[in-house]
Amino acid sequence: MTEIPQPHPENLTPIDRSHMQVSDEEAIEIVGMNKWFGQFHVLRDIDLTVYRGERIVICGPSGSGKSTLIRCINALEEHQKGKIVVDGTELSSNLRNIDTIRSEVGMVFQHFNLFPHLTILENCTLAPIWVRKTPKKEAEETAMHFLTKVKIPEQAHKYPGQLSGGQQQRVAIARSLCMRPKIMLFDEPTSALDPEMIKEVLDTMIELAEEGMTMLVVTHEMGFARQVANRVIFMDQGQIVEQNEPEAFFGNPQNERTKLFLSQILGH
Amino acid sequence: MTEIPQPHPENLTPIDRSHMQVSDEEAIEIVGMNKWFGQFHVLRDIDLTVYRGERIVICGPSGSGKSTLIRCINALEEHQKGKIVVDGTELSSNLRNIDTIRSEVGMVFQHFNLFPHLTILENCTLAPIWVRKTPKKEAEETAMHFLTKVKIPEQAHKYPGQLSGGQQQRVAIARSLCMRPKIMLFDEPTSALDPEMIKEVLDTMIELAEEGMTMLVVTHEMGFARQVANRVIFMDQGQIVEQNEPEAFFGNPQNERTKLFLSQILGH
Amino acid sequence: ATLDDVKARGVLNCGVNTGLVGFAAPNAEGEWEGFDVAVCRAVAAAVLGDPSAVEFVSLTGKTRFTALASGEIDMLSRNTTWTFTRDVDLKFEFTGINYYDGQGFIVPRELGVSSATELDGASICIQTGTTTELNLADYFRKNNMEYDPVPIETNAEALQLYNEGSCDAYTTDASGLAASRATFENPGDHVILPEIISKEPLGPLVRHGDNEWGDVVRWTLNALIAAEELGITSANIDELSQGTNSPEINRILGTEGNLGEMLGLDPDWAVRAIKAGGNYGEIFARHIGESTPIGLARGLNAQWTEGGLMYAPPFR
Amino acid sequence: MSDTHAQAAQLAFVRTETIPPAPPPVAEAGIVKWLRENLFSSVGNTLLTLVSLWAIWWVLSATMPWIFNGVWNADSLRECREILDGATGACWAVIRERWTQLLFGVTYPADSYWRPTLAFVLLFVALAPVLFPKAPRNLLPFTAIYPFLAYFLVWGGSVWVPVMAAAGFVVGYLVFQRLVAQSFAMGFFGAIAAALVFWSLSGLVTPTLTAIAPVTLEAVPSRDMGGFMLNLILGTVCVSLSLPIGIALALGRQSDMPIIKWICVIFIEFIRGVPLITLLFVANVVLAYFLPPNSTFDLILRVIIMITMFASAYIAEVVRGGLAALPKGQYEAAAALGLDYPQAMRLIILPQALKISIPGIVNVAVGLFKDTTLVSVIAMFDLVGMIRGPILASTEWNGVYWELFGFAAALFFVVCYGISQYSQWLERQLQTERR
Amino acid sequence: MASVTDPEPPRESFRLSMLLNDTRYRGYTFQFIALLLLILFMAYLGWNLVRNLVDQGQDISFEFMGQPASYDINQRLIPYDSQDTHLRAAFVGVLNTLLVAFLGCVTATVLGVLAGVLRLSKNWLVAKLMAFYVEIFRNVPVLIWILIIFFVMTAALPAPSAFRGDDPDSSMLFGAFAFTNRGVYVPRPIWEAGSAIVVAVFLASLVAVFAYRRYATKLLYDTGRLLPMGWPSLAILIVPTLLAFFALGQPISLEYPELRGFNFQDGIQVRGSLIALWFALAIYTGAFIAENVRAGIMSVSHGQTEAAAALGLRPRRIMSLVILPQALRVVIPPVISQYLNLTKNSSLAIAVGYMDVTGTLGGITLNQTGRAIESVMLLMLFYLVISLTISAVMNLYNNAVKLKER
Ligand SMILES: Nc1ncnc2c1ncn2[C@@H]1O[C@H](COP(=O)(O)OP(=O)(O)OP(=O)(O)O)[C@@H](O)[C@H]1O
Ligand SMILES: Nc1ncnc2c1ncn2[C@@H]1O[C@H](COP(=O)(O)OP(=O)(O)OP(=O)(O)O)[C@@H](O)[C@H]1O
Ligand SMILES: [Mg+2]
Ligand SMILES: [Mg+2]
Repeated sequence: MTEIPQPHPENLTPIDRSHMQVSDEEAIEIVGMNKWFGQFHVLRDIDLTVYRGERIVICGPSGSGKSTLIRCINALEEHQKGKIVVDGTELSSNLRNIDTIRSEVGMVFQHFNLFPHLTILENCTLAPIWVRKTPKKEAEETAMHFLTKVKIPEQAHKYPGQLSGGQQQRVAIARSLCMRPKIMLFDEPTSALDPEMIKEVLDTMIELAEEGMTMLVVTHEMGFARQVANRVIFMDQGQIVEQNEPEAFFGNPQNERTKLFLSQILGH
Repeated sequence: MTEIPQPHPENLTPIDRSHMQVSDEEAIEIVGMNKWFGQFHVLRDIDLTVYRGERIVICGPSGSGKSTLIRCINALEEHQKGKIVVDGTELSSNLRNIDTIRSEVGMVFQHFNLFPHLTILENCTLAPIWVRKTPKKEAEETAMHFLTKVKIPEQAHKYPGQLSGGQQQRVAIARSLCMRPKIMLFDEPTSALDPEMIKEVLDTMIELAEEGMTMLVVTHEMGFARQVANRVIFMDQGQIVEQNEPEAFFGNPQNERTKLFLSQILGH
Repeated sequence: ATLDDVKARGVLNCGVNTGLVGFAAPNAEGEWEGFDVAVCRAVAAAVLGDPSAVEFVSLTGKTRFTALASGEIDMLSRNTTWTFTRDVDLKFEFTGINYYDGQGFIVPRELGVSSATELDGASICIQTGTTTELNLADYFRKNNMEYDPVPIETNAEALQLYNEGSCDAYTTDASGLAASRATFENPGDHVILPEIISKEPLGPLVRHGDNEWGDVVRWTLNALIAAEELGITSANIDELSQGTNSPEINRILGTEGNLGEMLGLDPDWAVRAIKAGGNYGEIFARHIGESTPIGLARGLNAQWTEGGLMYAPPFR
Repeated sequence: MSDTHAQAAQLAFVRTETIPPAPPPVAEAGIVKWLRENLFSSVGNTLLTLVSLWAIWWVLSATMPWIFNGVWNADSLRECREILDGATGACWAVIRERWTQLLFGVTYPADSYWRPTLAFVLLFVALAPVLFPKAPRNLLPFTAIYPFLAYFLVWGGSVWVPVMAAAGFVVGYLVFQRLVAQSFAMGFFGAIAAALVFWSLSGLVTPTLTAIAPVTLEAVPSRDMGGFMLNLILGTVCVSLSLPIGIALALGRQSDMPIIKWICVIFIEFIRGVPLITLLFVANVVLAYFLPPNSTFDLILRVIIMITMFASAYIAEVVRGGLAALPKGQYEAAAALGLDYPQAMRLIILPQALKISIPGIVNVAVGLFKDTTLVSVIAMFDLVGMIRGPILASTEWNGVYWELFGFAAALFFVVCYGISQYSQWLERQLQTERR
Repeated sequence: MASVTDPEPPRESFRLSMLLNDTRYRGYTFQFIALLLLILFMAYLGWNLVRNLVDQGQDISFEFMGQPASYDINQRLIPYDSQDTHLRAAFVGVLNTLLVAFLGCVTATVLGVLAGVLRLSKNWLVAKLMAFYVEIFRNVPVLIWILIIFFVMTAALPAPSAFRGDDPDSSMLFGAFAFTNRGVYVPRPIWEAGSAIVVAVFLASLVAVFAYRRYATKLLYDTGRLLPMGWPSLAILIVPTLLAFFALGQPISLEYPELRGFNFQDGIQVRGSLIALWFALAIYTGAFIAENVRAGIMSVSHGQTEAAAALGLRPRRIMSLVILPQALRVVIPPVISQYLNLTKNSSLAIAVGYMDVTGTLGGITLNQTGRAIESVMLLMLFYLVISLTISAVMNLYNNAVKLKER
């Protein structure tokens, strides 16, 4: 039971790490951050600095606060104590700051959350037009560019309901990219997908990583973590329990809880 | 693509095969069975003999008739042609025969189908009390016995809605066992579960297998099949296309469709 | 002031019954006609010069007073009984009486009842929301009799119940009884009992406190009554309004004196009012008189000179 | 273990050729089978069938001769009875004679009947793009114009009044477009202010315009609306007015600002807690006290105000259901993309929530449409009021109940059943879409 | 997981500019504006009211409620005559409202459940017939139904005079029930000495039925033996009461209605207006309840039936142990709001002259006193109290039966 099985990255597309350089500018800085849901202490004293260009994978058992952490970063949840600085802007309850941060940070959800009443193209141009005030024409060109990038330009005029899960998730990624964010957050982007479709989404994310995007990814896809991440963070009970680079993390986890978790997740 | 990846059973609890002997008494005998839904021919000329103590895994693409096959066995669906004999009783539209067969055969569904308005304990004692006319006290003892076996005795007084999916599925297994069936049917028992919970349910099923229960399991968990089954059946378009013992089935599938299916299912 | 409002608007808003044949009901063409309606038209003719410049607002017993109080209508001409509380407490001003009525009963002849005192224990249909309900309660209480009131919303439905035998008697103002009997299949099968159990002086009313407008309505009605007394009819009015040797006629018709000016109207006001539908007697005869299906005798409503109570104050 | 292998190996099996699908075995087919399965499958069922057959026969035998033996040509009930001469039969003549009154009331000018009729027909054209997802989109501008057109047709008067009213909306919209970029609140209130200014100014020019280009229809005051037309007017006007109010109330009730939430909750629960008839009493006898002295709101307007309040409370509840049915992820995705609250509501949440709510809204509309008959209780001459008032009070037709109420019931049934069938169709449509 | 002793989240100091920009304070700004607008609007209405009242020389006062009503009410559940106050008249009306609402709800439930279940019947004809009933009644205004039923009754049933004479046109059913167009006259029970015992026995056997059923269940639980339920229950309910009744010399007798004077006397009169209102409301609301019942039964997923069947339960037991308990949770809340609708619709009593609270307080009292604001206010208050009570009950029920979730 203590011997940890290894993730198998071999099935993912081989990766070119040449662009994936980490600068020493800080993209996100979290200091002593705490969050409560009512009386329930979800996040405890989180300290985390993400540098530009980093690809961070966050894992941990269900309920450990992974989602809450990344949702705090773009103010979908409010934190109560500590400091979060995103791209130089400190997150406070000031609306202006929140707006600034949200337009720098893209987010991809587990359940895609595409807008079902809009076409794929409209999904992608909505925010650029209304938030960035981009002219429609330009917004559509950008959208087509990113849709091409995620390999579904031909679906632009369909509705989300007509696409498969994997395609929908790729649209969701494209939609975020259309806002030209500096940082991308992913909250279990593949866990609502059928096994056949996971790969196409991971491939898209890998491509993104190769281009040097700063990424925070909550995922249980350990193959992906191993291949792409330059840091893996393990959370449990609202705390960052262990962080390390993937080789070390998978090869030689330090914490008991990490070991237990890895053995379960890489199990069946 | 033609090289078939292998299922990895190593993560499942190691198994003691000592009890798992197959006798040569017939538990189920299906001969030339056919079934139609309206004009649609779902099951075509099914011939299958299951011996007491056998663990059979049925797999196949979606819509191939797996569910329908096992639902025919306990008369949840009526077949129109051919013969099904369960534990010596032939399935006919005679109500008494149906009753006899249903009390010999337990069934576990994909979506648990626990009764949400009853506690776990009441779920387990309902049928023994009203069908088997077991005194309540005795029924509760039996129920606690099986709940202990599936490792959730402490949840006995909660309601299904308060349990996790894995726990609910284990309750569903316990509920079936409380009727002391001779044969258990499983229809994709783990496919509605989150990854972390699959293992706990599979472990329960393995334990059952070790005790020598006759089991028919529709599942895509190939690790489980490899470890537990003594026969794997592949269905497609309402027919049994291939059956073999797991080693041979996975190692050297004969039929093209089987190969294709296995490569997809064991993919990423 | 209401008078100015009406002139400015060019239309008189007049509240009438929702449908009581002879008094106020739309005919098959959808035009309102009837005894109460004629008063409205006379006022409209006097003030606006056009008897058809009236917007009729049909009102139930319940809504009539609020409609008047709130200014939705300028005057109410809807067989409304002049009572102390309505005048004093509800703050309205009755501007005269155009019909002296009293509450009576109608019963089928086959019942063999000839007096209201024999109605002990009867079911009595009654249109709810009127003073009749109170009179009925008082009458039976006074005579120590039991009865079973069957209240119903509209006159038509009350009659239906009465005709089907759901009640033994129907009570309402005697004028209404006569009007209703006229619509029966066999009017002769029904008797109106001799007892009149209440005084029901009916007349138009306006809001309290606007005396100028009250005067206009009051004297328009009086002009109609006086016209009958003085023999002014729609037939001879054109001729008479050239001038006569009767000073009072001249004063009414505006050829002498300045009564119209005092009212805030022009001298011809009464001429137009009378031309609109004739004098009081003509109006009565056309809508509810003996030659109509309703067939009411003048009775109390005859001129004082003929033994009735119609007595217009002098125009001077 | 070895024996397991041995046995399984024995059973090893590969199918090389596929069995083609075959038709199902022929059970006894046709009508006999259907009858047996659906009507006479057991003793109890047979009994039920027989009882039902008897009930159907009983009802039909009582009504059919009456209906089909009816008299169509007569001038009064008496004449009907003479013609029938003791036989059972309806006196349909009343419907023939009072047909226009039943539909348009007593006082609507007869030579203008085509106007409300045309407005009614156009209503379907206007509603089509809203109600049928597949209807041509380019009808939408017509939908926007329709309210003004319908007003002009039904009420008449100078065409410039509705034109100016519409222009006010256009001005408001243009201002909104201009200002919304800065902030929604600014756009919203700016638009309202602009429209108000425009309307007050247009009040001055309308008479001039009318004098220059006198495009007018005979003006008909609201008081002259009656009959089934009044029911339809009240129904459509109140439902359409109550939609925006209902949506605002629903959003207010969902809000996390306690005061706003409680204002909405109290309003909604108060309105839903009292019968419509008491609200009509309010319109009838109380509302006047709360309006500035001497303001003469006519009754139909007061009734529209109260019914609109009534309907908006119910619609608010329906829309709230629609809002609640949206997954939280939609709100979050909108927020994560940087949309602010008004944008998220307008672009993402409401379009979806309203779509889900359409069947519910249609149900409210049907209920409300039926409830418009209640205005007869406060002496308005809607269809029921016409019957109970002028027609039954008339000498000729006093006593014709069945025919008139039967006619009214049939009219309402056709409309309401039609609408509810539509709503069910839509619900099915939405269900398949969601899948 | 998290210990409760963790420090509370800290607070930050307040700056004025936060009123518009800060997510935490923006809300207060909006609410303040909303409240201000509301207060202004209310003040405007109030000011108009005051001015109107002053202009018309009126006031608001509830004194009139203490004055004699001076009208009669034909159906009184408590003693009342025309000298009693308006308040008492209103109260008579309230009781009449509650009476018709109660009768209506009971009947509507019976009709609705029957129609709802039958609509799911496998019998095609019955299912179609019930669908027909539901559609016809749902889609025509209840006011029209009330009027139709009322006029049907007055037109179709004989007047009491038809019962008169040696060879009457109509006669009473069993000599005990008279169906007339004034209503239905039924015998009135007369309670003599000893009747209390019979009633007591009856109540006791009611309790006994429940006891028996409990015992039967317990026996099943203890020993696995299942006693029959239906016939024994019925027997326990009826037999002791009958025995007591005859043993005590028939202490309860019936007073039959009898035609004397203009009307039937004695007995109990169920007025035509009550019957019309009652049936119209019941049939109309029943159609809605039928839909709720149908939806409730269909809401229980097919998987539940299958799971129960797979456990070997028979169809009847599946219905009573698995489907019904779950369907009821779904059915009862909408049915309760149908009750609420029925109660509110009972205010249409006025159309047939049934003297409910809308007919007394909101009708004659309002008319005779002209106190519109006060009367309508009291009327609304009454209905509001009723509906708040019903919703409170519904919430209690919902909370009680809510399925336990995580
Ligand atoms: N809105 C909320 N209100 C109260 N508690 C919440 C809320 N959202 C999450 N929680 C609780 O906070 C804890 C952390 O939740 P979170 O969703 O961040 O976990 P997670 O690590 O993402 O889990 P998973 O892998 O299941 O997504 C959980 O115990 C959850 O129940
Ligand atoms: N009640 C039914 N009526 C008509 N067709 C049905 C019914 N149930 C199943 N079918 C059809 O029968 C075929 C076989 O269904 P079945 O559920 O047995 O497939 P399966 O192999 O279990 O698929 P899955 O892996 O998706 O569960 C499918 O095409 C399905 O659409
Ligand atoms: Mg999460
Ligand atoms: Mg299946």
